[in-house]
Amino acid sequence: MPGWVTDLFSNFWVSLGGKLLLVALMIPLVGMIIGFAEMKLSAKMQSRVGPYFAGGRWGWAQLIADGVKFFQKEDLIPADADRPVFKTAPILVLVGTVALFVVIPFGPNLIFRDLDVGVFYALAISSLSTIGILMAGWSSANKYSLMGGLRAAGQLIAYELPLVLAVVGSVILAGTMSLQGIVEAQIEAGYPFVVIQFVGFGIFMIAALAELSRIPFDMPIAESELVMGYLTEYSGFRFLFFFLAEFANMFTLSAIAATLFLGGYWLPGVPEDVLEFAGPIILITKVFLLVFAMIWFRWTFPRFREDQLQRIAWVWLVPLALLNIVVTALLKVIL
Amino acid sequence: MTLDSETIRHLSEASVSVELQTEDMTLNIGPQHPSTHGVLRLVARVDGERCFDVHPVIGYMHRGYEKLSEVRTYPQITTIVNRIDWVSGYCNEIPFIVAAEKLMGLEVPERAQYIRLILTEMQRIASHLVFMASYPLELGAATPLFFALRERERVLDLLESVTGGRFHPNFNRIGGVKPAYASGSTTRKLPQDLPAGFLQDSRDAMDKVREAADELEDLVAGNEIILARTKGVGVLPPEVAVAYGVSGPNLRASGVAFDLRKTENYLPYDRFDFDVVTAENGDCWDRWYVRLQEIRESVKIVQQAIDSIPSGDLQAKVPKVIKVPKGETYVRAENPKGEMGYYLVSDGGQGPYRLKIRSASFSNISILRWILEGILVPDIIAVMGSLDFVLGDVDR
Amino acid sequence: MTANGSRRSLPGGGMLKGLGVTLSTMFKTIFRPKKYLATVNYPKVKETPVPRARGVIALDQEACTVCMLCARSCPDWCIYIEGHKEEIPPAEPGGRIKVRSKLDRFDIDYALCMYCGICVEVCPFDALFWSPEYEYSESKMGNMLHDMDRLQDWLLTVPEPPALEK
Amino acid sequence: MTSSPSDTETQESEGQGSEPQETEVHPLQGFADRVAAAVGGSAEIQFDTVKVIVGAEAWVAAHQTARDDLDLVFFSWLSAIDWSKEVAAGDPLGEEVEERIELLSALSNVTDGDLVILSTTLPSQDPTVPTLVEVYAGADWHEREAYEMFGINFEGHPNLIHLYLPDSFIGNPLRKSYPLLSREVKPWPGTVDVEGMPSANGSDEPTTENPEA
Repeated sequence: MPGWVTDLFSNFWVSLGGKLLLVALMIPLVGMIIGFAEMKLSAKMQSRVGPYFAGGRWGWAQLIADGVKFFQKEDLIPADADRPVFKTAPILVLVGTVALFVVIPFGPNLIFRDLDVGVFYALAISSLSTIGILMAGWSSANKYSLMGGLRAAGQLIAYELPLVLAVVGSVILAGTMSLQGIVEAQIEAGYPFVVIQFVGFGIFMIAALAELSRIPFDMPIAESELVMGYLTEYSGFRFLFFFLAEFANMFTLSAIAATLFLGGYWLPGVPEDVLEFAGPIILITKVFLLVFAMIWFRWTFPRFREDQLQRIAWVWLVPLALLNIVVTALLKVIL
Repeated sequence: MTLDSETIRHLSEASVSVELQTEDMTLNIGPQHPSTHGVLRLVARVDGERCFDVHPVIGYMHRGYEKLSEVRTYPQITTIVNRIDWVSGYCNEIPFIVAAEKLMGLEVPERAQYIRLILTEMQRIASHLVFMASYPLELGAATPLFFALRERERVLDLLESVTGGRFHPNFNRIGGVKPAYASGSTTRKLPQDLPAGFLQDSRDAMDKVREAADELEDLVAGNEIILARTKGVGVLPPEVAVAYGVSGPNLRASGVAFDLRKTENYLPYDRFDFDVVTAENGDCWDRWYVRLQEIRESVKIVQQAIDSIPSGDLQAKVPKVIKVPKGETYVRAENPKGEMGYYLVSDGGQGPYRLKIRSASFSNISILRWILEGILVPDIIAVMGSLDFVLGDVDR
Repeated sequence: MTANGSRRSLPGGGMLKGLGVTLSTMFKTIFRPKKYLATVNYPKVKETPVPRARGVIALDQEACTVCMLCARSCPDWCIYIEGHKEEIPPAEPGGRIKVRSKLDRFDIDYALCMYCGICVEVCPFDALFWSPEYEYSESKMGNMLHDMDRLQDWLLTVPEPPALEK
Repeated sequence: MTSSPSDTETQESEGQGSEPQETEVHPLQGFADRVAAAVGGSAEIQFDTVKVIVGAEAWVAAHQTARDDLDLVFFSWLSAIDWSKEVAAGDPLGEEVEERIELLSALSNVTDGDLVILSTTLPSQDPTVPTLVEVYAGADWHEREAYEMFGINFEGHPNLIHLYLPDSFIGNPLRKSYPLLSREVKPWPGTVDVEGMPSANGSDEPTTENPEA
């Protein structure tokens, strides 16, 4: 690294600006890549071709075209909508997603801010988007979005608990809440925590699916019942915020799952110094594996009714997570 | 104010005894809604997710067929009649044509009857495949839609190769079947028959449809989430079904083995062996499963019909301007949606004096008010989807 | 699996089978598209319609004797015909002057037409034919009214009657 | 006209269409007589369709016995025919017929699919008949349709409002006296006439008058 660059970055404000710029660039990029992957993979799963014409041979520019389309769409706000709430709802949802990027360790020292309460911060921030969704549901002055918003509130809060409890297992094993610390604990323990924490990993993935309200936990945006749930009245770039937030959220939650359970930017055989450069690539492949699983689930399963959904959360996931914590704690004490 | 133990106890009891005052919201599952199969409007009184009573409003698609048919000639009616239940276009024409032929005392040649039977069963497969596509979509699974529609393309291509049309074949004439060629001096002498290779293509298509049925069964039938969403939902007891006149797969799913193909003689069904599929408890899952089995039965019928199709000409001797002698008759047939019948009153003119069209979906959804009492909103969509109705059939 | 397919061996069995189906379809479509890909990319790759497909009605003006049968029997009243009578000079001098009716206007309004084929069937002079052509959509509905010459051009696309089953 | 059961009891196959003047007994004759006797009406068989004519006052009772004693539990449909001389749309009747509304209802059993059509005659000025909703729950919508299309008043019907037509619609469309409005707006394209069809092929001359006027 040339000299003037390091002391340029050492100045706090410039590095903050750079990091913000980087995150602001990553969100649309990641959202588009995952969105495009979903379109193409779902098409293949249904023996179709998928987007083909945008951008020449195999339609890579489809999502850029979508983005432009959404931007030039008329930004409609329903007449008797609650205007301020209607306008800030998408921003809140996007902030909930962007804030998650801060704690994800892409490499040994490639992290925006290594908080020592990393995990706690991540889960708290991700529940911010729940408020955004509820605001969207309430403010659209449309019966269907109101029902969608209330369903989202019930679902996201019900699945917040298993999400948090599932994480406690690997926090006990690592002994620290900072994500960087958890990855180092896995490096030094020699195996990714999923080997012991497979129950926690399963619960975390199911709860993550519910947080994203993706099929099979699709009640808030149940296309066949509530037209588009809380998104019914949104159009133009506000819908784009929700659209990107969903895909970016898929990335961040999978990144956190990979960091907590699959050993983040580390692979068992990789030596220390190579991690400096190979780290982000390893993490991104793990994330794409998890994202592929989410896409795969989405195009195979129908959706639960919300009373079944709540029963799964309260009757199955929460007790299972508690049991997992007890067992991990016992193992930690005995070993 | 500090909460002493007295008020706390009172509050806890109060919250138990006080019934939460919520007035219910009238939700318009309106004429324009993703899963009402057309322009049906349900005015539902909903408290939270539970809906108290549902008042279906129909008539948005009423085209007045019965009045139209009083000013049409018989060939013109066969072309508008297949637009009643547009998902199974070909099957709508059969009872009307058989009724007219019965009044005229016409003997339809064997080959024409076999071709009619093959095309009816193919149309039944296509109609059930549309159900196989749209019902899982209502429950949220998008992939079965593409599997079912991909197979339906095969069947529709076969239909188009014979009749020229995919949805509205217009291949039936009074007295037999005939492709739409001009009747001038040269084209009249052209021999008219099935296109070359049709029988072989149908055999291959039927094998592929059978494979697709198994694939759909793997993808949808065993899926625990679908079982959770459909088992025991929207149970229709046989006596209520029969009182409302529900017919077809919905009735057979409630355990009543009543199939018009076995009792009526509008087409030579008695020459083929197929069994009437029934199920026990008449819930959404059984209605789905009865239709899947019926696809397999239809495949069996088509294969038997193809192997034993006689040769011969396609149409009986019919005058150019058709006048049906005076008389009244009611002919009913097993449409993919249920019993479709025509009460034809003719007065010897070029068109009928009165034509009563009994369509299956009209009675099938007259039970909506009874069956949708007090269930959750997502179940309304699941139950309505399982009845498999088409709004053209309801509103005529 | 039981008669109505409820219970499986293990509780998640049904879902795993479903996942298996989607995954295998994905690999089949990616690696053997010719066999499993169901859709084509329309403007570049076009599927040819079957010869008997009823795409558009073609008119042979010479054969038409303006007998108005098609216009009368059309359920949608979407055929508008006008013609006049014309004397044709006899072939050799002194022969009889033949009176023949000529078409002035023969429009089919495809916005109204329901492709039922009654006009083609009822024409006693082989003037109307079906052609499987389907790419004539218009931006304005007014252009759906095809006039005489356009119907004449469709005549070139009318296929030979297909070979028949034995 | 009741087809008198002649003495020769030859059983012919169910499927064979038969004219009423056949000497053999129609296979459905037994069924028709049984229904007529139970319901107290006269049976007639026309082109394989059993029709039992019942008095208007015994309408509900007939359905009650049909459902309970004769196991005709399947309520297929209910509709009406407006027999009248002057006809606003479509070709008029051949010979004289007395002005009346014939109410029809089709019932069948779910075992071997025998179907009977009960029919009764009502005056064409404000026809009224008691409702069948207590006997067959399915009659609810059919009666509403007959009410709005023919103007038949069904006493005791839970909510006798329009089914298909908007509430503000006046008139009963399926009555013969109701004209088809769309026909007045657009002239029939067949009226432009150049020359009569040369009757070369011998089949009757296609009349220049509109077969659908």
